[in-house]
Amino acid sequence: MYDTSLWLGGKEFKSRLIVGTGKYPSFENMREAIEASGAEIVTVAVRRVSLPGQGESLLDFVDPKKYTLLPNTAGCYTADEAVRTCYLAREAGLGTLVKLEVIGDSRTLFPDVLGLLEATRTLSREGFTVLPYTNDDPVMAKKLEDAGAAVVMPLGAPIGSGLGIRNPYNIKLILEAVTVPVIVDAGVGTASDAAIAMELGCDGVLMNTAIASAKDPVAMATAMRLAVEAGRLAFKAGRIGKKLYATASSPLEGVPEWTT
Amino acid sequence: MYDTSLWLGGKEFKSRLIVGTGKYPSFENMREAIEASGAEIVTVAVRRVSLPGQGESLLDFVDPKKYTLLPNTAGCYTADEAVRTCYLAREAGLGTLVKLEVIGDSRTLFPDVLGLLEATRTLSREGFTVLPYTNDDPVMAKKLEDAGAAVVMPLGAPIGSGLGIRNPYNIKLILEAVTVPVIVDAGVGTASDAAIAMELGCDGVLMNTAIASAKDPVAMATAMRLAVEAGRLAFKAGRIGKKLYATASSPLEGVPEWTT
Amino acid sequence: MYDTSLWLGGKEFKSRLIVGTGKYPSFENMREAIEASGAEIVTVAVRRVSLPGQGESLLDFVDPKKYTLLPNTAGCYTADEAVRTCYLAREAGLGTLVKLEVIGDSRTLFPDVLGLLEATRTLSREGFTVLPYTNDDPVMAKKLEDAGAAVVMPLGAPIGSGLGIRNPYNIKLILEAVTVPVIVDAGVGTASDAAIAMELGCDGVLMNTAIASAKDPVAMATAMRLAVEAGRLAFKAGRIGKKLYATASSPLEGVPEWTT
Amino acid sequence: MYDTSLWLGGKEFKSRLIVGTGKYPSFENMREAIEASGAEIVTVAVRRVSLPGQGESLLDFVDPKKYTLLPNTAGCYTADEAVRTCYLAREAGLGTLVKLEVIGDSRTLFPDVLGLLEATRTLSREGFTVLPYTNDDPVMAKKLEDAGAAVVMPLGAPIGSGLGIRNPYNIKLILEAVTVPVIVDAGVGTASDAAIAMELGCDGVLMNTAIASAKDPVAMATAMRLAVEAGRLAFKAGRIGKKLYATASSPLEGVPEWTT
Amino acid sequence: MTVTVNGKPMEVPEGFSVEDLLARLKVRREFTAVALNREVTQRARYAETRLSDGDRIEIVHPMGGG
Amino acid sequence: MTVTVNGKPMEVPEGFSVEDLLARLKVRREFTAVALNREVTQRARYAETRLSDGDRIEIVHPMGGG
Amino acid sequence: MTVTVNGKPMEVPEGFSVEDLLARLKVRREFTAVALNREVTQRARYAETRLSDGDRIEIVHPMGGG
Amino acid sequence: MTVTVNGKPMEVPEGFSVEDLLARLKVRREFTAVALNREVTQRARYAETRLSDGDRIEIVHPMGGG
Repeated sequence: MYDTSLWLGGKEFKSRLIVGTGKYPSFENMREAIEASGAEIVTVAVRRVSLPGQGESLLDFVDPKKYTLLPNTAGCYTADEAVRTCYLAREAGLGTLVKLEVIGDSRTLFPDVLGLLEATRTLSREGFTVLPYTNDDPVMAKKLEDAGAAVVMPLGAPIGSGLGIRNPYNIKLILEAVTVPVIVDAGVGTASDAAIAMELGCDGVLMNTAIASAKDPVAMATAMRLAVEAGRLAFKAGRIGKKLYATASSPLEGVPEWTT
Repeated sequence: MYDTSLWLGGKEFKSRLIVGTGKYPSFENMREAIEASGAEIVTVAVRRVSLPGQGESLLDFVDPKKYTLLPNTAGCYTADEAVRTCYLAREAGLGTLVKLEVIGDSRTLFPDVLGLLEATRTLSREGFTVLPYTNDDPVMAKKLEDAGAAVVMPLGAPIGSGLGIRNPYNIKLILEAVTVPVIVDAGVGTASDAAIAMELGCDGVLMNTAIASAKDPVAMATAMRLAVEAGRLAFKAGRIGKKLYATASSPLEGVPEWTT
Repeated sequence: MYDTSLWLGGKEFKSRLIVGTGKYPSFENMREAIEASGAEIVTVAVRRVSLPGQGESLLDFVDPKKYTLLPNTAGCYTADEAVRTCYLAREAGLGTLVKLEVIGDSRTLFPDVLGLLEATRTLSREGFTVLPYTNDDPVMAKKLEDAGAAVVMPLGAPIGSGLGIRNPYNIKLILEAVTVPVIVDAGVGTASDAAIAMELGCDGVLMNTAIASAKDPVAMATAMRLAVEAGRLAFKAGRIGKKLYATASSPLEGVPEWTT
Repeated sequence: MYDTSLWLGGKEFKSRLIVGTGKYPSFENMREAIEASGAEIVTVAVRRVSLPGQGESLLDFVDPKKYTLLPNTAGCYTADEAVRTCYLAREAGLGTLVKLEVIGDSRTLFPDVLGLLEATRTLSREGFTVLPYTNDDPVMAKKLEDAGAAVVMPLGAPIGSGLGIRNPYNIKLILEAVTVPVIVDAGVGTASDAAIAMELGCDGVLMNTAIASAKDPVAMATAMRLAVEAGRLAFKAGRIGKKLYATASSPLEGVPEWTT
Repeated sequence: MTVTVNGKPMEVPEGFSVEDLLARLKVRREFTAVALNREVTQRARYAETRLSDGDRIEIVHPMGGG
Repeated sequence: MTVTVNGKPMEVPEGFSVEDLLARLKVRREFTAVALNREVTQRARYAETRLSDGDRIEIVHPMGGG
Repeated sequence: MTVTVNGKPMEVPEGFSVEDLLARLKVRREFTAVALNREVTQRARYAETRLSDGDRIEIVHPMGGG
Repeated sequence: MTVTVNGKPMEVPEGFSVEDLLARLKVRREFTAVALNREVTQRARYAETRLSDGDRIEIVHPMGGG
């Protein structure tokens, strides 16, 4: 009905929902949930292998031929750590599309935008397609675009908080401030939150906890797939305005009269 | 994945979205939008035929064999008018499933709950399956159930206002107050509003203006279908709680160290 | 600066804050809090004396010469009970200004608007000045005015819930629907809630739990007095409009230039 | 009742409201409004004198002996401009207490936090008491404190927008992240907005447009004074919790029985 | 004699029936209903129901509404 | 004979009046009202109002409430 | 020679000082500050600070702002 | 000699290579990367890259994260 493709790093994606791989009750449940979400891009963390090696691996359940992997730099508190983590990810064969996180504080997990900006500059110079997780400040979003970010990913609310989009006004201002796609990352709690993000005009939504920690991750993943499509379509369809007063939906004319 | 059927008047409906037939740019556009919405129940007004007769009729575009018609009593300001309108609808072959409106004020189109209660009592005694459009007062909802209403349909916001669900708290209280299904009627403006209604635990959503007056009614109808399914699934799936602070979605353990 | 008097039953009141007398840690604390609130009207319940009699009485702490008493009909579930309770209050010398409650449900303490309407009619015919506690339905508010209510008192949220004004839109519609004063009764949780009620254009606010159950009732009573005045003045002063974008408050002209 | 003093640059201020001097209908009206606001600190811009000189000056209406002046750096888009503007202000005899603005974008007037951080470091090293106007990012707030800011001043919403505090959650996180006072700067539209800022636990509120552009600036200034006090007291008084259900404020015992 | 049909006066001959009226007005019968002086007229009775002077007739059908 | 006062049964002699009742129960008169079998009793009538077996009396006064 | 004062070009004689400039322009001294080519000029130095051709002078004072 | 692998000390013989290390630890090669003293080691260089006493080796792979 409408083009709903998202272009990232020269690749086309039919789905505008990006999902994570953390915190699921089981790998099997994760596999089903990701399937149900319709996501084509899947975030992964880069962590030390447990030694001695062998044992189940995440990628036995997320087929890299089927999904585009999006390694993140979660847990990095400096630009240097984040950049080196991306180098590792590339060498590990996870590609050059990276979700860049430079965390500023362990309590809120808000980004350290200074380190983020620096790492974005370095990595995009190095040929990475950088998706930085940032705050909802439109000026910072523009700086990230100027530093080479392929996308800006403002938080809707703190990671894992489920508070939804706390400040839609700022998301709107970001959408007007940058030309690259805007993906809301973090904060989504339920389906309507994802729909709202898309209705604002965002290009996509990234989430992990909302699905993985729901009572039924597979059902929630389906809900999120539907909600992102619904929100996108509603945005394209052009919603009605808001009015304080009512307007009848049935004709005022032609009402039968029952004179007594 | 979950039973998503809605039972009304002993009939099963797979869709939980009920749509109106008013205010569309054209009958053809209406037909397509209703199709896209996936709705099985369609509201119609009962009005004087234009004389001399003939000419296009609504039902040339809404096949009564395919859709369950839900005649409304829009425009009625007394129980008597509403009851007689239902009698006319039944005689016209529109069935006995009725959307009961007794309007109290033309500015807000809020119901006159006294007349509504009286008409509900009369009509259910007469064998109608009554779906009353009411305010969001849980005590009134219970009275309507006691008076024989098959469903209660609290408004989310004034008819056609597009303000969404102004007071989710009251909708929750209504859901706890009655045992019959609860359908949010009026107020929905965009897809996320419909999702929110379902996430609250409502059994369905009824809307007209949000679809018919959108820039692209067919696209919005599709969005609403998806949003209602998304909201229902999210409700069933059990959303995560809301927290002020963040919780990491990637493991805190195993982060590589880059000692300098 | 502006007339801030409230007229009830032909009497002028400088304060627009009405407070209750229930749930205070002590009579002494209550006395101080009421003093601090600046309220001139004070609600009281009508209850059985404990037998044998004597012992401290509420009115040893609330001087009826200083305060206008407003007996309520809390706990009444029918118009008959409420009406008889008002007769008792009048005979007890508590006057004919009454806060009329006809409760519909013990869980939500929402009014039974049918009983409320009947009792309002009866009592106003009997010469009482009736202040009915009602829901936030503008049509019902108008019916109460027509039935002789001297004021309408919509709830902001359930009694004692502290949720604030859940649906400011409905309060606005009520303000447009009736000509009698509108006093928000129930739901206020903190000072800003009271300010918001007044900014909407309400004529007053009635509260009990927000003050009596605060950690420091006397301080909260003071806060409420200030908040009601602030909200009233802000309403009269004419607030600025809301804009998505910024407007500088400092001149754009005359900024020194630091050419390098 | 409670200590309500604010300490800035080793000076004690009884008022927690800081007001601007821009956009008033007249100097005379400004003088009255500032008087009514009870503010002790007043922001001023630093601009080119109109030549040839003479003519009315702002400070003929704001007595520097009575008010503490707070020169701002509005209109500065780089740290360098902002720093030099503060030097000029100091040399002009306006003191060393400065409201530091480094603007990042003329549409939103959001800060450029990188320049802001740099200027904060420079100016505090130079002995200025720096009050930086920043976004509502808790990580950035902490960086500003570490850079020597005497206070952090997050925006509630864009300057002059009147949208109130768009994201109270972030303000809470900032209050937990820093030890210096937190003053909400920008975004306040009406009295309740100011009360909400104080109820969150902020140490003060700074505003200009909300007062100067109100229909009646003097009345609004009074409202703001009351609202800031109300909000501060309510914060100290300890508000009641929020509940979905009702709790009666009148005793459930002792209701007379009217057996028929 | 004169009757009022959907609010408009109309001249009809003595003994004119509801059936005659619908025919003359070319009203589609499907999903249409008739009320005569506040009471619904059953379809089966259209032919035998004769109109009298001053009668008020309402002829309705479904229209777009919500 | 037995009357019910504020929900509790009480033995009172024949011809006992509302006045006698209030006196025995040491009820403060100020801001107090009495209902006898659903009807309010005027203060002026306390003395002349005699109780009968089975009467239900409510004695009320203001208490803290909101 | 030509200097720029608050963005506008102005002819001044050789050896003209900041003090001379302020005097000629009748600038109120109170709460006023001067910058010469990006550097703030101390009040004490107004008299001894001579202008040169092409100098840029900023003369500022407080104005209404927030 | 002693090297640190993923934060834990480990004894390895002189001339031990990254390749030898991965082999001994039975590390799955697929989607795995190695950093030696802060620098990423290319897969192609595992065999020729010899470890020295005190070296810090990080061996990483993808894990569940968001």
